[in-house]
Amino acid sequence: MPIDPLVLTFALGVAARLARSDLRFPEPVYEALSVYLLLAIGLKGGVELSHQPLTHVALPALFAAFAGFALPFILFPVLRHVVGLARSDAASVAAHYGSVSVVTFAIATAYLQQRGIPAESFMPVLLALMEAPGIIAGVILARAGGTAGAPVFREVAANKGIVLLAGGIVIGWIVGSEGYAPLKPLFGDLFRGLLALYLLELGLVVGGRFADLRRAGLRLVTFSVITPLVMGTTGLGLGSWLLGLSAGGAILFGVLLASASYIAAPAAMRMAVPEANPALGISAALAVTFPFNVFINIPLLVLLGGSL
Amino acid sequence: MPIDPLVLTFALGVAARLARSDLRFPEPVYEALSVYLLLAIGLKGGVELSHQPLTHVALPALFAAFAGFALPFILFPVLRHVVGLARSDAASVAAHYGSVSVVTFAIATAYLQQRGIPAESFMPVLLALMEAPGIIAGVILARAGGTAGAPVFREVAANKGIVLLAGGIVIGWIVGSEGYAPLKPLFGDLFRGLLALYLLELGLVVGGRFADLRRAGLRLVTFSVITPLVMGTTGLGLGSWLLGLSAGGAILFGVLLASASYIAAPAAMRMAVPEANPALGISAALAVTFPFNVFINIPLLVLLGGSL
Amino acid sequence: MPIDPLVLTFALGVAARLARSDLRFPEPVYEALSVYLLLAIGLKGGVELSHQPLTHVALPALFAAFAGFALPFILFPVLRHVVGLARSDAASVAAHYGSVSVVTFAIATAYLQQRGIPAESFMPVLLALMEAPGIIAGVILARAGGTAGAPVFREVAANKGIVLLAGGIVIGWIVGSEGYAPLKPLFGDLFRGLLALYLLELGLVVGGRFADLRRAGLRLVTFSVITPLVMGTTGLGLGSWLLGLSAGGAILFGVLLASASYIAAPAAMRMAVPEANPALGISAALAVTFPFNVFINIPLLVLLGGSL
Amino acid sequence: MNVTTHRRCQMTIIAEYVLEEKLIALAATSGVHGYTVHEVRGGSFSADGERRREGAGETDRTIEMKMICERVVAEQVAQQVLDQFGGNFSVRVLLADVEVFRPGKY
Amino acid sequence: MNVTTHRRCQMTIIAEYVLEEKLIALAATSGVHGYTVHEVRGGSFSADGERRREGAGETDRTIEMKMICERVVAEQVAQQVLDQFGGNFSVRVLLADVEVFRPGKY
Amino acid sequence: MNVTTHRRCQMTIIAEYVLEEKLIALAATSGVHGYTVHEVRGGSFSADGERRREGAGETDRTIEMKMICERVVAEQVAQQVLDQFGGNFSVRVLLADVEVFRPGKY
Ligand SMILES: Nc1ncnc2c1ncn2[C@@H]1O[C@H](COP(=O)(O)O)[C@@H](O)[C@H]1O
Ligand SMILES: Nc1ncnc2c1ncn2[C@@H]1O[C@H](COP(=O)(O)O)[C@@H](O)[C@H]1O
Ligand SMILES: Nc1ncnc2c1ncn2[C@@H]1O[C@H](COP(=O)(O)O)[C@@H](O)[C@H]1O
Ligand code: NA
Ligand code: NA
Ligand code: NA
Repeated sequence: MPIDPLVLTFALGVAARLARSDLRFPEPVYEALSVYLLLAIGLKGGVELSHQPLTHVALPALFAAFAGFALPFILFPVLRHVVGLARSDAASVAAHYGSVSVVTFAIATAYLQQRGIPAESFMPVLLALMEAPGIIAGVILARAGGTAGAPVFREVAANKGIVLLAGGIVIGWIVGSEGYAPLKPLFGDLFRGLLALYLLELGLVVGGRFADLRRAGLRLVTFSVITPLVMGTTGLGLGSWLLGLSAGGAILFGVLLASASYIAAPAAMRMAVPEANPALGISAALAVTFPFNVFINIPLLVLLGGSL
Repeated sequence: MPIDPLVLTFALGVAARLARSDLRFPEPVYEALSVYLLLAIGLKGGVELSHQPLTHVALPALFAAFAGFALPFILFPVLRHVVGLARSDAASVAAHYGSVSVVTFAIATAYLQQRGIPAESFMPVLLALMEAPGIIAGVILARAGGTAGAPVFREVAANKGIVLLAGGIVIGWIVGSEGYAPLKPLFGDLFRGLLALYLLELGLVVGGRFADLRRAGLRLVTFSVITPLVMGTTGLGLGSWLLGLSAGGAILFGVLLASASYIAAPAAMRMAVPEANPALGISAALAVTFPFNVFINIPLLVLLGGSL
Repeated sequence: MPIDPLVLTFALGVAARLARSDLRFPEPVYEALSVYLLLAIGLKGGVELSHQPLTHVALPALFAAFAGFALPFILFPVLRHVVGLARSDAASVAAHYGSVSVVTFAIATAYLQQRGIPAESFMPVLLALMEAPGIIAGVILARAGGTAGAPVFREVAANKGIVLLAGGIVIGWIVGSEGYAPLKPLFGDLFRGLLALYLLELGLVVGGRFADLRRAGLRLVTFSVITPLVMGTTGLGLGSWLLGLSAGGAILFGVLLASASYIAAPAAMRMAVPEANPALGISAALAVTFPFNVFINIPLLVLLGGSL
Repeated sequence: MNVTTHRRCQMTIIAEYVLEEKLIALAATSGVHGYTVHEVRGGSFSADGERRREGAGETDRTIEMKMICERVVAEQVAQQVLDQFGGNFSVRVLLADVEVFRPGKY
Repeated sequence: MNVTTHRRCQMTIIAEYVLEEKLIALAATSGVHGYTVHEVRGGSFSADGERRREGAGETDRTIEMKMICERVVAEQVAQQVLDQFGGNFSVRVLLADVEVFRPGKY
Repeated sequence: MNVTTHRRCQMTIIAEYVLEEKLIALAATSGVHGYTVHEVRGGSFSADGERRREGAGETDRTIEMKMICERVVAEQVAQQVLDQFGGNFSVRVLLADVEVFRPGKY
């Protein structure tokens, strides 16, 4: 089984950072790459959606949004009582795991493509629908059902990730394959290469985050490994048996549940739950769960999914 | 008639900004994209020029430069006496409309391509020749024939837009199709996709400019709609009957006359006519005329041009 | 013989700068482009390496590293006694010429490709191996065999250029042609175009450096022309007769010896030999030797190489 | 040459990026007439080690905001900023004397 | 420890980007020996609402320039800057006391 | 309103980018509790012409670093910085008075 170059550029970034290399990737280009990735995923999903009746998506979409919302309520007591975090910290970390990681999804998609495993074309829609609910659940948990405040929900809905993913889906759906054709050289053909560049930079960031892990504590690190493991297989099972997804679709649904947000959730929780320590959620999601998913969990889910 | 994705990414940017999304496009990448677009348009124009005798271009080129120079003299009295601007403000706004918008031209070209309407290959040359004259005319108007000063003209000639467009044309003309081939994957194939990204960002900027319009006043806003309407059809007519251009060429000539500069002109007028209020020209050109051209005027000119 | 567009975009950049144009290329994008170029060269080299036994590379690799290390010891006395520089300045400049310029190598490769002259696929490995030795030799020369200090060597080894080139080679070698395929649209097809953009920016930088040359003095400028001339032909001869390289390989080896580092060496020498004047090395390498190689020396070496 | 300058207070706030809009809103309603911002990176050293804010990634950005105003306004805004945000956010406030030429603007 | 420092004046100019070259030229011919610049964004609030300069687009950029020099030089340059550009451009000038260690350089 | 502020010293270092890590290390071991950095460009004019650092390219970058600390600490760090780097590197050190609100942090 060939090793994916995406995994290797990520590893190169981590290694360069740990070796204290002067390699840096300029922040504005990193930001632009994340805009590109979100839009590209949205566009492609929208184009594929335009080929089929929307009704097919309804059930999985509803369930995905519900699952993202429910997840923090399951994880919160664990974080509170087993990991031993304060209420606000537990709520914040739970929100990170309730939401999703777009880049983890992209890597899993590339992984499936490389192995020729097809998946439902509407999976990016599920991705877009799973960004917000987990974050909103986290806010509710932090406020213990108190005045959650509409502005938070508005802010979450206008967050960059959702705007680009949902905007891309709508545009792709409107213009269809024909309208997408002139955009494909950028948003299609270059996707894997630019994802590799993005992962190089993400590796540099992650390499710099490892030091935070000591402060996070062993229990949180353990949580960050076990959660994706459990949620990945749960998602795989639910995707296959409950939602009737193909093997590829079920694998991707598992990856969505297993992944933790490291862009949208940290930004939203910082404002909505300022009393939470922001380093906990992002370190767990980025320095533990992300590499764990990339190196171990995705291959594992593909293996399990193959026997469905 | 399919909706162009370029129009939709622009609309997405505007919507995101109005919804107060945190979506931002990093300034350095935006700048780099504009360098790319200018160079790409120039190169492509130059390559096409290399296939034909230069004499064909002479008449349209001369006329285009003359039209760009003459336009502010026609618009100035309107801005002064009908819109009611001060002399320097009127001169500055007139310069914006005398000069051209490269991105509007690019969108119109993409629009024609999509509909399979051919145009003269030398149109980018006209574009390059129309950037400066309108600006110079504006400076002359502001100084009322006083000491216009050579440094201003030198600065205008060395402005980024002209350097890149003209430089690209010359390089394309020298290297021809064969030399261009290895550059085509970047400067040709990616053009539409990168233009879409640029328009997303431009939408964000324009969305933030709408607030300025209140200060600009209803009369200037009206001017910014009527001018492109009148100049577009005038250009279409002149292009077709006077210059003998094909339908596509005449449409593009109309678009050039109709478009207003929002990069070169503001920068030049700020230095050359500092007493003018810089917000007027840029708001009119960017927040009114640009979207008007994109959404209404270009489709209209294509419609009219079809009946030529 | 057609003129290469790469040479022309570089010339456009120089011209724009000398004409005091406001054309600027944003620094973060320039940096990102250099990350891209290094990684792309490494990847391609690695993929090609994966097709052949590594033993073929051993001898040229060893010799290249040795040559890079030896070169400063040959140039140092010239710089010290003929050019008349102080010890630390002479050591610093010698290090620049002992190391290599990745972009010069990339231009030469494109030049060969365009003319259909094949070269050994392992040449990027030699490039990667020649970055560091010259710099280390320069440090040793500056300290006159004193306590050279391990930290300097560690820093040089973790320098961005080496991390990306070597990392790219290793990744390319692991994933092979098949794994490289999805990355090729970015790292292969766009290479020439992005190199052209990079050269536009480099031209702007070089244009701004010409003023430094007056301070550098005529002798150093002369050195910066004669050294690449002598080293280029020497490298061509050694590559062909000693290493048994093909004409293309020998030309590239000549280019490697002839080129001077303007990224890795200046950064490393600034820290390792702070008493040296940093403007000397970089001005010589960037404002004289780089354009000399691009415009004159590479065509010359190709001409000579053709008669091998 | 003899120019007249007017004493004002320069308040510098170093804070997390997410506070930018809130700080501007607070200032605008407290009698400050303008602000200037730029992005910075930074760090602080404490007993339990070093903490850095490198600015990579959304949540790790830091801004430095400068407001020129009357001393009494600055003190009031500073107090409010620290009361509202000092507990849960990284935020530092500094005051310094400056002289301006056009006093009506501050 | 006992170090000697020397009093100088730090002039800060917040201005539109397009003025950068002109300000440098003016300073160079007025006895200032150096300058430091960085890009900022900013805004001001007035009776008729808020005005922001976000730095997006060429004409919307703002710079902050710092010059350390003798007080008398600073006052003179400040006056010239405001006379020449204060009318038509967004430009703010601030003075503050600083101490330097190598007085010959300023 | 009556707030209490505490006098501290603001040390500003304008230096070549390559010194950043070394300056941080020096400060961390000398009793400074934090620092803030941003990138700048700049230049200086001298008898033999103008020299600019535009920030294009690795070796041409300049940073401005700010450290708030006790006066005596600042003087000591400033002296060390100039002793260690003043000879071979472009480096400028400035001191100025500032007031802070939470003195325990500096
Ligand atoms: N002593 C100091 N001098 C200058 N800047 C500081 C100092 N301490 C903290 N900072 C800045 O304030 C930010 C927040 O620090 P903290 O509140 O310790 O998280 C840091 O990232 C620095 O940019
Ligand atoms: N009171 C203030 N404090 C700090 N910066 C200011 C202040 N007022 C204006 N500025 C800055 O000066 C720029 C120009 O302001 P204005 O002259 O009002 O257009 C603004 O964009 C801000 O960056
Ligand atoms: N008088 C000055 N005022 C403000 N900044 C200065 C001054 N002189 C030098 N600088 C800054 O210090 C840097 C190094 O100057 P130099 O030590 O002359 O190479 C310059 O690039 C400027 O950013
Ligand atoms: Na999840
Ligand atoms: Na026009
Ligand atoms: Na060399």
